[in-house]
Amino acid sequence: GAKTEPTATGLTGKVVVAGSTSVQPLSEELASAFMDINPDVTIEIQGGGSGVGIKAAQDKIADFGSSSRELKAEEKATIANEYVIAKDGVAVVLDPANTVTDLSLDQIKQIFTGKITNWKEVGGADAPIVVVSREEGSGTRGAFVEITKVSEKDAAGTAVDNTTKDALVQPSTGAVKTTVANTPNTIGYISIGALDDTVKAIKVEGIDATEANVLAGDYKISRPFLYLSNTELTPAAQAFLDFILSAEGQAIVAKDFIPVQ
Amino acid sequence: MKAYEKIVEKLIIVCAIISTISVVLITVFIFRSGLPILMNYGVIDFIFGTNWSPTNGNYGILPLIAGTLSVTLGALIIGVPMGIASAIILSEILPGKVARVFKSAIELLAGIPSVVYGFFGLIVLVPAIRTFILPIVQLVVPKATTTGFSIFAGAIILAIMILPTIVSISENSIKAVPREFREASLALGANKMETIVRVIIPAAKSGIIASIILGMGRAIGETMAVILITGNMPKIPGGPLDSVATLTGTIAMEMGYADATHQQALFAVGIILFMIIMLLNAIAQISAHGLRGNN
Amino acid sequence: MIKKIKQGAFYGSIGLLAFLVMISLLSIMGYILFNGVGHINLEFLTKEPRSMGREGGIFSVIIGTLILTLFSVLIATPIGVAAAIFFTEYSAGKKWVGPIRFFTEILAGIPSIIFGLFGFAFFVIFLGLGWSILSGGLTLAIMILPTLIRATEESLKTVPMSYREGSLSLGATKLQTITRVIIPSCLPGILTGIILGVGRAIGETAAVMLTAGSNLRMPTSLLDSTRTMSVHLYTLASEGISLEKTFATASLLIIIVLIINTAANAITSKYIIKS
Amino acid sequence: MENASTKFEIDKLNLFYGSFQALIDIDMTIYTNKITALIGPSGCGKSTFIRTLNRMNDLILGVKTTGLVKFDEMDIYAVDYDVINLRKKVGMVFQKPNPFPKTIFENIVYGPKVHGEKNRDKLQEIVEKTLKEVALWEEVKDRLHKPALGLSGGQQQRLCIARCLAVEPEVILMDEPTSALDPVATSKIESLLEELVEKYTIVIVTHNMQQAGRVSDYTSFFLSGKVLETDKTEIIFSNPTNKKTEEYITGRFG
Amino acid sequence: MENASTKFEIDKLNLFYGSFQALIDIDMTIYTNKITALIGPSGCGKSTFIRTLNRMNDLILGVKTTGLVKFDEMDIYAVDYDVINLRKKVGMVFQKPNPFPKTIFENIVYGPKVHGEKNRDKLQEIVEKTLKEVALWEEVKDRLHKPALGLSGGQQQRLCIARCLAVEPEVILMDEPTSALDPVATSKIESLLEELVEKYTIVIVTHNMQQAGRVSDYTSFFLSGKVLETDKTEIIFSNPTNKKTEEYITGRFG
Ligand SMILES: Nc1ncnc2c1ncn2[C@@H]1O[C@H](COP(=O)(O)OP(=O)(O)OP(=O)(O)O)[C@@H](O)[C@H]1O
Ligand SMILES: Nc1ncnc2c1ncn2[C@@H]1O[C@H](COP(=O)(O)OP(=O)(O)OP(=O)(O)O)[C@@H](O)[C@H]1O
Ligand SMILES: [Mg+2]
Ligand SMILES: [Mg+2]
Repeated sequence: GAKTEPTATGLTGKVVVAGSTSVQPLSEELASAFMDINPDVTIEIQGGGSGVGIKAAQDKIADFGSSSRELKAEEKATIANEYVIAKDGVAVVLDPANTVTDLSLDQIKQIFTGKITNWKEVGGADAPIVVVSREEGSGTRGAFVEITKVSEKDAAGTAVDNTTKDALVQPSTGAVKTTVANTPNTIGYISIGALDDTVKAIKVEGIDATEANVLAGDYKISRPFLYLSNTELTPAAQAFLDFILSAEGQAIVAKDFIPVQ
Repeated sequence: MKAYEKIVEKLIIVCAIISTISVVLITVFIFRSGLPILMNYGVIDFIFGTNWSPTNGNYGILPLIAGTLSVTLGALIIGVPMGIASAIILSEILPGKVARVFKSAIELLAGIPSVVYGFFGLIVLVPAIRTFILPIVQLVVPKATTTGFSIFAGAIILAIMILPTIVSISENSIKAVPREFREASLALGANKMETIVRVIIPAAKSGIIASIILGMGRAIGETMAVILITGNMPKIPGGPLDSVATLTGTIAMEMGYADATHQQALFAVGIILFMIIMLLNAIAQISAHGLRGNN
Repeated sequence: MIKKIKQGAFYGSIGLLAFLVMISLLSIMGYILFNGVGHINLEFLTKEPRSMGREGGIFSVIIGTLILTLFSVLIATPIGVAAAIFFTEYSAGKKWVGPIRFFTEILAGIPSIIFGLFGFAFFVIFLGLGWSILSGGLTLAIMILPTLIRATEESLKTVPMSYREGSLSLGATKLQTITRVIIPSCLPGILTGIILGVGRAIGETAAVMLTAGSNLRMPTSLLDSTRTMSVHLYTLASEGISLEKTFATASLLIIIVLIINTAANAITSKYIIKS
Repeated sequence: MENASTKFEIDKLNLFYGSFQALIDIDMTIYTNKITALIGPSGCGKSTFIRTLNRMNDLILGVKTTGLVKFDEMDIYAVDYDVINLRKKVGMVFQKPNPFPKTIFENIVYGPKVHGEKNRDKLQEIVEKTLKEVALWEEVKDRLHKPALGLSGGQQQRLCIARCLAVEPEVILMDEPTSALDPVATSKIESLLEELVEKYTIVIVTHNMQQAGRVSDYTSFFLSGKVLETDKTEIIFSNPTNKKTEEYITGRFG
Repeated sequence: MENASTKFEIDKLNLFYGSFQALIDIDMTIYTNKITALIGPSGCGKSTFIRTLNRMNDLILGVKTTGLVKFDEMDIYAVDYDVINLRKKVGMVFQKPNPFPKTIFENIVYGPKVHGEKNRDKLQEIVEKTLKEVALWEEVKDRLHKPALGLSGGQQQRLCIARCLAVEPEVILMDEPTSALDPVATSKIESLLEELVEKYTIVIVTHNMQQAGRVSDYTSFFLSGKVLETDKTEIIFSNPTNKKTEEYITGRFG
């Protein structure tokens, strides 16, 4: 434990982390473990969304802004430092009654772009498919549509998200999970960390959606959790970042998400 | 004494100015943040465009406008009669003690966070629409389908959410109608119903209308509950069982992750929302004045 | 005869509508309390959250909620009531009051996230107050102002002219008339505004998260960030952390609102002489 | 007294506002097509009594009534008694003028409309007729569609009388109907009473002894919640049985 | 007329409710320590006029006043005139009784409290004294802390008079103060007026010619917004200049 962190003791100060609500629970766990070792450091975790995280980093009102989506090119230009602290696998989920157990990336693409609209076309019962997606801008959606090619570059080279207009849209992991769990014939996608038996996670290209498979690179759909900073890190902030990236920090990450080292 | 009064009166003015300034500040804030994209993208394209997909650079909000109007209208159709009926029952019919309990219970609804309404709608109401309402509708329109995520679901939940506003404010103004008016009406042989409908409600009209306008504001502005149950499908709806996305829901849902241009677009949605509420208020005021002529 | 039928239909329909209100009320309350009350225990009330709120209690969150709500209502009530008084008593009939009232009403329909973003840009960043009870409270205060102003204005309007005349003719100043005759006779309306305002403030998530933040620890000053119960249960529910704790938090919130409302009603009815 | 038929028969009527007894063991008969005047010092219960005759006191919380009030032989406090019909037949003009916050026109047609009259011409006719009866027509004929609350005190009161007449009741209860009126209007109302009494039964509360003496057929003297004496007006004014009555009446002036 | 000093001097006063002119070119003098009665038919502008004397019409939207009203030599419509002080010195009793929705006690001490009186014993004393003056003490002494709105109409009016007296004004404006009162109470109020006039200046609107004749020193006759005649009361009643005045007064009864 604490011995791997020689610089931490005697540290004081306050570190503010603000932004993505998806990263927030993880940050909170990391912070409380860190504060157990460094009782004189206060770490404040704020939500608000990735947009707020990016803005907080840009305007230097937080030590770290957090984001659960990749930065756009123009955003990258305004942020000095970007740290990937964890990865989050994205599982494709169906309502538990569905008999389908495996889909290829292409089938998923056809479903989410509205080309396939009935479960019987992919080996299930004869029932219309109800697509559940996340809101525009969501990191989970960003990662999902990119890897499944639901989003493709057009002739001009800009990515176009072709998610069907007939998709139900839910604004959070919890909402997608509850929707899929309670609505027959649905398909959606949520963070692997949030999986439980109310929904059924399927294999993609024959690979189970597990943290191990993401880590091994076999399961493809994942997104990064980012810490962003535009300032010279304070000693306390630096120590917190070091702690997160240390073996001990990554062990905490591994409880629900995918470590980066 | 005099000096003290002057100071307090100045303070009152200061308070009025503060509230006016906050109103102005927010208005300016919304317009400053949203106007640039509205101008660049074109007001007409923005308002009448039917494709909302900001990540692809399409900012047509007609479907969102349709969604907001249909859900709000639905909420008012359901909520206003319920609210006014409750206000009447509370102030004119139920005995004092029972009325107080009923009223406190309704006021309690105001303090429940909207996420809770949202999850209630998501887990109870949406499946109920799918399993109970849909079969009934199918008796008439056999081809009807719905996932339950619908205008109807949104309208019901919003109707419940605006009840406290409508009930409490209406009830206060009904109660404030002087007893002389009731007596005069009853003494002419009018029954209680006629007295309520022809004398009390018209006399309390200003308060009732204010309550409806505030309730409408709440319905339009409500987000967390709506985004969980209307399906957020930016398509122009064909019926009350279709999914819709609303202006406010879209703002709330997408703002958290939005990048700079997307955020601007969401503020532009805010501007349009501003206009729509202005329009609806004007309609409400005008219809109220129209009524006055007839009474 | 026709009258009897009409009247029957009238009472029948308003009765039915009110019954529907009861049903909705009971089903929502019942749903939340049924799922939540069982999980409220001493630990939940007195311990700090652990493991993202999946375990432990919500003590700091309860305190944060109370402080933030109290703060915002304490700011908004005097301003709102004073503004309403100004609009109805001091500038009745003035042309420019109309537009202000109009804008105020529009603000009632602006989604709270916009208030949140405004508060974030203005209080948190521009004024440098950071994520704090101060930023959050001020933002919420602005948000509940419209309701408060309108409810107060409506009840001011119902005060009969003869009360004002009676007071002024005794040589009372306008202010004395307002504080000693008008306000006491429209306390119920003001109270309604406050109760609706408290409800909105206590149930708000988006605006609070952006301005008061969502820090889990116990706040020690107005400049500290805090997490309210609504924000907490939003996080629990939307990140799918713990449904149990979500319901427990929601139930507790209802109980707290009930206590606040009852207390407010009791206090005002003490000050009103019924005729 | 026996030569007139009876409209109201009141027997051992008691009325309490909470624990305060405002009427004590009232016995009284009110005769058809006669004017009965109620006199007595302020606070003695005249308004309270007159309001029991159309059950207007039902509206006040905490009022308890015992005893018998018979209207056309029927006990109006019986459980299944049709109060609406009673009030239609027993009109009332209140002590404080109480026009509705509506136009002058709407105030008068309120009653007829409630009782089913829809014909616009008929309503117009009613308005004109009743306003003339109360001598208000000339003053308001150009502003029939203006708010009634913009009228002067006396005008409001006359409007309220007109509003009552518009329903064509059998009995008219009047609680100091002329106290807000000037002599000219008062004399018009008084002559109106003389006309009305041909068709209607009238009960009038008045502080004006001359008025009671002038217009009424019977007079009741109230004191502290009791009726001390009821008799033909001539008798009450010339030869009262009760000493208190005499004192009150001779304490008069003018 | 010259032997009394002047309290109010009114010169070419005009008053409009919106576009309706309710007062036309009123000239009048009101003398100190005298009772001036205003008479005239309903709707002629008496209430409107009396309300200009303490600027109570300021409260009504759309009222426009022109001309001069001087109180103690000062133009009360001047921009910097202290209206509060005016109203403190010029008390008013309204046509419809308007007690506050407070207790009887609180109604009376309202004025004194507003003007800074805090001493409980003093306030108690004021309540008792003024209630006795208006002959209400006996009726309400056991319920001083009950709501004033539970009083009868006449009781409410006497309470309002007491409330006005409690402020000890210089002038008392009374708009038909006794129309809701019975003869006994009226005669008490009238004797009260006789006492008060030693210290106060009184302006009273009344429909009761006898009352005007009995109590007032001067009488003004209003008709359709104009003052037709003002003079010593004896003269107005015995030998009016204007034919209309004579008609109105002789049209009296009782
Ligand atoms: N607020 C108002 N708006 C418009 N007109 C008004 C208003 N108040 C009074 N009037 C009109 O002004 C005229 C004078 O009214 P005022 O109340 O002064 O009469 P008055 O002499 O006191 O009558 P009364 O003896 O019936 O009380 C009347 O025609 C009345 O209708
Ligand atoms: N709502 C009420 N609650 C309690 N007491 C009341 C109520 N109304 C009237 N009283 C009391 O009952 C008594 C009789 O009142 P009522 O109004 O019948 O008198 P009145 O004879 O009409 O007097 P006035 O001539 O002054 O109108 C009075 O003592 C009065 O204070
Ligand atoms: Mg009475
Ligand atoms: Mg008058």
